[in-house]
Amino acid sequence: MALEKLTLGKALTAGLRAAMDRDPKVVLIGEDIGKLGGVFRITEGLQKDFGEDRVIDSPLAESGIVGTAVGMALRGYRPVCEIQFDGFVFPAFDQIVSQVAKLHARSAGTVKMPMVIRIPFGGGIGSPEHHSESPEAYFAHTAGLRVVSCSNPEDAYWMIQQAIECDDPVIFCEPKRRYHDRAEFELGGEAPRELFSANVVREGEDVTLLAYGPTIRTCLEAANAAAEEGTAIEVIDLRTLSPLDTETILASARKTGRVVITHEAQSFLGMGSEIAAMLHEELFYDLEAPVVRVGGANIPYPPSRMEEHFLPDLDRILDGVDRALAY
Amino acid sequence: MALEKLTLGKALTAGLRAAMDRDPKVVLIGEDIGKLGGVFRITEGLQKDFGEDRVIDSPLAESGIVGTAVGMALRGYRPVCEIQFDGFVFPAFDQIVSQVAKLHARSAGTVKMPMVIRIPFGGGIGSPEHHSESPEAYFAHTAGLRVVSCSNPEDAYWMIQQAIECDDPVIFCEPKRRYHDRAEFELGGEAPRELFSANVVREGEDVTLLAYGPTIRTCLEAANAAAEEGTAIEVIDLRTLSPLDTETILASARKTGRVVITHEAQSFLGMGSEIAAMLHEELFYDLEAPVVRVGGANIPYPPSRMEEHFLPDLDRILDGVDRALAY
Amino acid sequence: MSDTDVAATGGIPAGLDAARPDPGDGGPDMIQLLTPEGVRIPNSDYDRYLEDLTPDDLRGLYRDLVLVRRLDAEGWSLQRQGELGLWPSLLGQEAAQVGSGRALKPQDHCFPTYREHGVAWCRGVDPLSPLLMWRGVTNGGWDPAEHNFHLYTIVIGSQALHATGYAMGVTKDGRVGTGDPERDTAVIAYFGDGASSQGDVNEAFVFAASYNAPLVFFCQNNQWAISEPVSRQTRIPLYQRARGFGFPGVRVDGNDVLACLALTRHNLDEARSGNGPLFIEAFTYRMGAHTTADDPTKYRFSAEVERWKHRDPILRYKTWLAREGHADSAYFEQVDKEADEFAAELRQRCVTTPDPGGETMWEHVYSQPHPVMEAEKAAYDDYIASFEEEN
Amino acid sequence: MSDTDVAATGGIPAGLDAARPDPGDGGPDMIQLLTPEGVRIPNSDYDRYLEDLTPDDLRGLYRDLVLVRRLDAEGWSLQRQGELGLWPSLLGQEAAQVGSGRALKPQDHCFPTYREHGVAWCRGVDPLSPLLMWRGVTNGGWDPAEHNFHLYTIVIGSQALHATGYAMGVTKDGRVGTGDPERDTAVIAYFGDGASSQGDVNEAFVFAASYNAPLVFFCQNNQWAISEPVSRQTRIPLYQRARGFGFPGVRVDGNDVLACLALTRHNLDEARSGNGPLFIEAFTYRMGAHTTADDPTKYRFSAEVERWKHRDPILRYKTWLAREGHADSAYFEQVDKEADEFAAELRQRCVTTPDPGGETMWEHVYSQPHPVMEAEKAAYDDYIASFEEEN
Ligand SMILES: Cc1ncc(C[n+]2csc(CCOP(=O)(O)OP(=O)(O)O)c2C)c(N)n1
Ligand SMILES: Cc1ncc(C[n+]2csc(CCOP(=O)(O)OP(=O)(O)O)c2C)c(N)n1
Ligand SMILES: [Mg+2]
Ligand SMILES: [Mg+2]
Repeated sequence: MALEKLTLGKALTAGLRAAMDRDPKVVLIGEDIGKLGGVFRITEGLQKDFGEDRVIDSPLAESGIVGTAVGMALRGYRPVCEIQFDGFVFPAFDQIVSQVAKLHARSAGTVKMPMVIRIPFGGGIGSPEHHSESPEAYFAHTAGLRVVSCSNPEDAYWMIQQAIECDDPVIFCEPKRRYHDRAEFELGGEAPRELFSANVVREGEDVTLLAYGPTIRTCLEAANAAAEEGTAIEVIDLRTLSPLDTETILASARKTGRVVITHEAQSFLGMGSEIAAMLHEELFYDLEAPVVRVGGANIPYPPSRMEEHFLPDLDRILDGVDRALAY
Repeated sequence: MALEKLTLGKALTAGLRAAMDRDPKVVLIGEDIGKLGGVFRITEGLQKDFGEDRVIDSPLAESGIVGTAVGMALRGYRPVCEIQFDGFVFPAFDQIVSQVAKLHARSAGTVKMPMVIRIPFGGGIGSPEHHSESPEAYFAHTAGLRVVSCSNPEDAYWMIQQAIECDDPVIFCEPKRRYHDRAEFELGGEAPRELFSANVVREGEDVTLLAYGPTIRTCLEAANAAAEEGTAIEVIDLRTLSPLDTETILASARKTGRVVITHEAQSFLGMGSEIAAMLHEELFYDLEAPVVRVGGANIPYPPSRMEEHFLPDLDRILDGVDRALAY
Repeated sequence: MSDTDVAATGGIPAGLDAARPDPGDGGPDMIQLLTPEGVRIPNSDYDRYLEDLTPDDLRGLYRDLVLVRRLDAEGWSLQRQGELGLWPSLLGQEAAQVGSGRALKPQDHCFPTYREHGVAWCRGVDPLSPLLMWRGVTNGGWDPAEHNFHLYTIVIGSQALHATGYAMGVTKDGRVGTGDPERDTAVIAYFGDGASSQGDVNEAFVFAASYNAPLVFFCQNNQWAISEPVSRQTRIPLYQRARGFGFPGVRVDGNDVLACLALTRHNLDEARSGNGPLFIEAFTYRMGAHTTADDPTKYRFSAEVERWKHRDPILRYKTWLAREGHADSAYFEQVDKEADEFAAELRQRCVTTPDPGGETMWEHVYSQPHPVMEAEKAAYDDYIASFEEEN
Repeated sequence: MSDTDVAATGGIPAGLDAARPDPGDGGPDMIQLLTPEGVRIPNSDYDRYLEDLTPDDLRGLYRDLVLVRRLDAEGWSLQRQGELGLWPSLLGQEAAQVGSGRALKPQDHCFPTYREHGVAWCRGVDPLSPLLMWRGVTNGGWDPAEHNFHLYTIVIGSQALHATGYAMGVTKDGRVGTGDPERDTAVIAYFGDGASSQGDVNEAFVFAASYNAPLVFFCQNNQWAISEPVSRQTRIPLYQRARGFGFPGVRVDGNDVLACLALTRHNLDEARSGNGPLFIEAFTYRMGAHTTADDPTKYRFSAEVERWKHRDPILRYKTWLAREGHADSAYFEQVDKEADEFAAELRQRCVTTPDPGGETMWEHVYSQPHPVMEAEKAAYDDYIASFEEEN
């Protein structure tokens, strides 16, 4: 077992490679994932090593990608679909919500859908329209799907393998603006934790800060900044959005009594709504302050020269923390 | 102005007819809406009277319906799309979230999207899969759209006209199992209320019961039943899901201190989550009990012989009321 | 058919003032081996696909047609009696379904729409299964792997992509073009004329062509998509759609069981050999309403239906069988009797199937544990228990 | 092109071990009026669409080609200097865009992809507009009605349906087939070879055919969809796709501005007369990377690019103009000078455009009041004000 220093992107590549090495039924399909290695190079080198049969460049049609992946899954394969950018998952939405999510139930359990749909998501990279969206709530609202998001290289490496091993369909949201974040960790061995579990990435007593994917790094920065002012923020990386790891969330909220949740997705009916509603229900007498939601603005993702105003940043997260503490 | 007794379905027909009479730019498009009058007969007689140019039978393709409607809107028309059943809106999802919702913003306000997408939604009519779904939360989460739902014939008659008059795109959710509900009201004259406003349909002091569309009738039945046991339920028909009429909701919640919200959609990230989160935030010290959510089960809509267990019914709503009162 | 023709054939319902498009007789391109009058037309290209059929086989096809029609009638009347929620009838499409269904080898895989009760029958699927689905007991619920017959798909066109992906998997498995007839595998995707307009179906054409999928697209053009005539979906004969995507398309008389069998066999052979995809348009007619919920008098002429009655798929085959001496009236009577018993038993099994309990709703949503859903299930159980306590 | 040919023409980057499909020379079906060498090929069908062109007009086309190429180069270098977020280059596609763009009448409406800067130019759209979009100042932001040029559409294929619906509206307005050339209106929908695989594009074919929409589908087959060769999207020449939907398709040399102009004029005339829809495949080549974010050395041979250099759209036209005596070197120099000035001014206007303020984010999401959004905007204003208070 080698200690390696990898970017989040390369950790995903390593995870995909490990899964493909282990199980010949794992196949990848998506636009430009072959020679090019995908527009983010996550599949770089994989077609060369595993062949065009297992790393499939698809025609330019997302419903086709997911729909044929359903068929491959029915034939015993474990397809991993790459959606090129978040905003391009919508042509496949019908196949995802009406087929991928429902086939196991429709078949009374005889058909499994071990499929992973990888979606580079979120903004902050100066991209044009449709390249910076956060569609996770659509999927989390859809019964039959599982939705996860990784925030760091080690999780990326493990979670993609665990998602591929899962017999249920997993929407795998990759924080594209963190693809180049680098960290040292061990390749191989045992996964440090279950796929469908949250992770307390920093302990603290004063406020619980919930996030996932791209905003985790910002949250850790916020916790550092707050620590200097004497506030101990507990940062939880949700990792799994459906199912939510309510136990971990509740334990922390019970401890701190104050919760802030942040994500880039529009806040109206975003993940924060569900978590706030759940905490309000479960901890009605225990919360010291209302759950603060720091989300993307409730507008279509703006042109990139405005995105800094749209996205939750260090200041807005700290402002949220202040509001939670002010009660 | 004639006092008429109409079913909800026929009230929609009358509203569509009035809108078409008033504005020659109003066109209808959808599957089987011509000679057949739609599978629910909502457009019955309209093609005969307004011609095939204004009541357009479309090829069998929902993305095509909405996508061409976008083009017609760009040419100055006011298209009203009929989606045959809730579960068939998903092939059009991409056009709705990436085009319909965003064109006004994309064009910096030069392009308007005065489009209505009518969706018969909800279950309880013994239908097969995909014919009983409640997709409203997907749309309410989408910035740029407006989402409304009518619950009675008079509202149906007015709201469809107001939605057509609105310069923004409106997702119009029709409670299909209430199409045959009948009520007396005046055709013509002035709309009794704004489209984007909630309506207190029954006043009460003990608990606020929020709902929309098909569950309103059940809520009124629940309020009757509760009244017999001495509980005064205030029933609010939300009518507009995006934007929410927060003022009306807050005023009632302030008064009663206890809120129950019910809908058929899966509760995880359903409208109830957003409303509970909002109430929790706004009325942290004022609520006597956590907001109770009585939603559809978090599973794909089940086979119809199980749907009674899935759907919020009188008993489950009253159970929710009891839970709110128990605090 | 011009306006005057329509008038001449009579029966224009009130409100039907525009001429409906003429479904026609399929035109000169349509391959027919058996005329509506039961006359066998020799065909040098396709006759060889029927050569191995023994008289037993030929009688078997007849039995299939009759049982399948009876199954369908049973579904219809069960719905009328409130035992099913809905029933999509295959009346008129028996030959297309039996001909294509019987062309399949055991290893071939089928992707049906919601109307392929006849194909399901040929695959050996218990006919109770579709009945229970339309009864609302299940949303399908059979195991597609058991008879290589996928679940019904209701969202129009989705299954065309599933079939394509499945066929791509067959290729990956090395089950194409090996020359071993027991090993080489084809896939068949059913869909309707209306479905041809859906993006998914056309994407399936693109993917299938791009990967040479061992796939036969089998389109039952029954002339109608609920109330919309096929002319709303296409200007040209549907089988010609395939040529825009670079693979062969052919029109076959969908009411001619022999032609359907021969053509499908041929096309499946091609697919198994690696010459896929291919497209078959079975030119047929939906004799009944779209489903039990439909009222076709609103949009189509009874004259059209009358005309198609003369092209009945069973009648012509029966005439031919009898004329050729492959079957006699004793045989036909025996099949009718079998059909009666079959229907009675099916009805009995259907109406005695109990409703599933609410507590089973949560089963099979996920194959691995899901705590949020389990908590909900637990709350439901408590809630139900609270009533029992009350009583 | 076989493996050996590739080797012979050299330049196989490491890792490119499989033969890339040969984009070829367009084949015998391709209509060409001007060879790569600048030789005019008479064409009895299409020459009449060029008859009215004065020498001024002919020089104008050259100027368009040059200015459009310069505009594109400016976009590229602005991106390289960090002034734009991204730039999709039209290099190599100038003739397809200018030829088709100049074929349009003022009343005709255009639906571009994200790469039609050349068509935008022909329509009179301020070239700053696309630059600001790729700069991230807007998501488009121009008024489509002003020049009958719709906003760029990034989601592949969506605009094909918009164009179809718009064209259906034109028909409703009675602007088709009246015979009045100033009144009859056509619509043109641009899309790429990759886009031809999208469901939406194929649904657009279905709808447009079903309603006889006055629409020309203009597909710039530049051989690549990012890293994927057109052979991944289709087995047969793309223009043949149309025949599967029952309308005419034609392949034109997309690097021949005269052919593009003539063919598009003809097809638009047909559309305006009520003979739509129609399909044009402009056979061209993406000379540069897909966008500034792309690295084509990963997936294609430089030999292929070299080969296409000999088919350059500007060079051949310049050669012909000079040979015919329509323009001389003074003219060419003058256009170059104009291009320099044009580019400098454009650059200046681009880099001096300030970033929009965050408070403008909420504008134009809805056209009518939206209280929930307004409350959010108010909270944002307060939040910003709180910083100002702190300072
Ligand atoms: C995506 C979608 N849209 C609409 C429907 C409703 N619907 C059910 S069947 C049908 C017509 C199908 O026509 P066709 O494809 O010709 O098949 P047929 O019913 O004639 O066998 C429609 C519109 C659906 N099931 N799915
Ligand atoms: C629905 C969708 N999927 C993926 C993309 C990402 N993408 C942008 S351009 C492109 C290739 C387009 O190829 P083509 O249609 O040939 O046009 P070209 O870029 O060559 O002009 C892709 C895959 C997108 N914009 N939209
Ligand atoms: Mg049909
Ligand atoms: Mg291209």
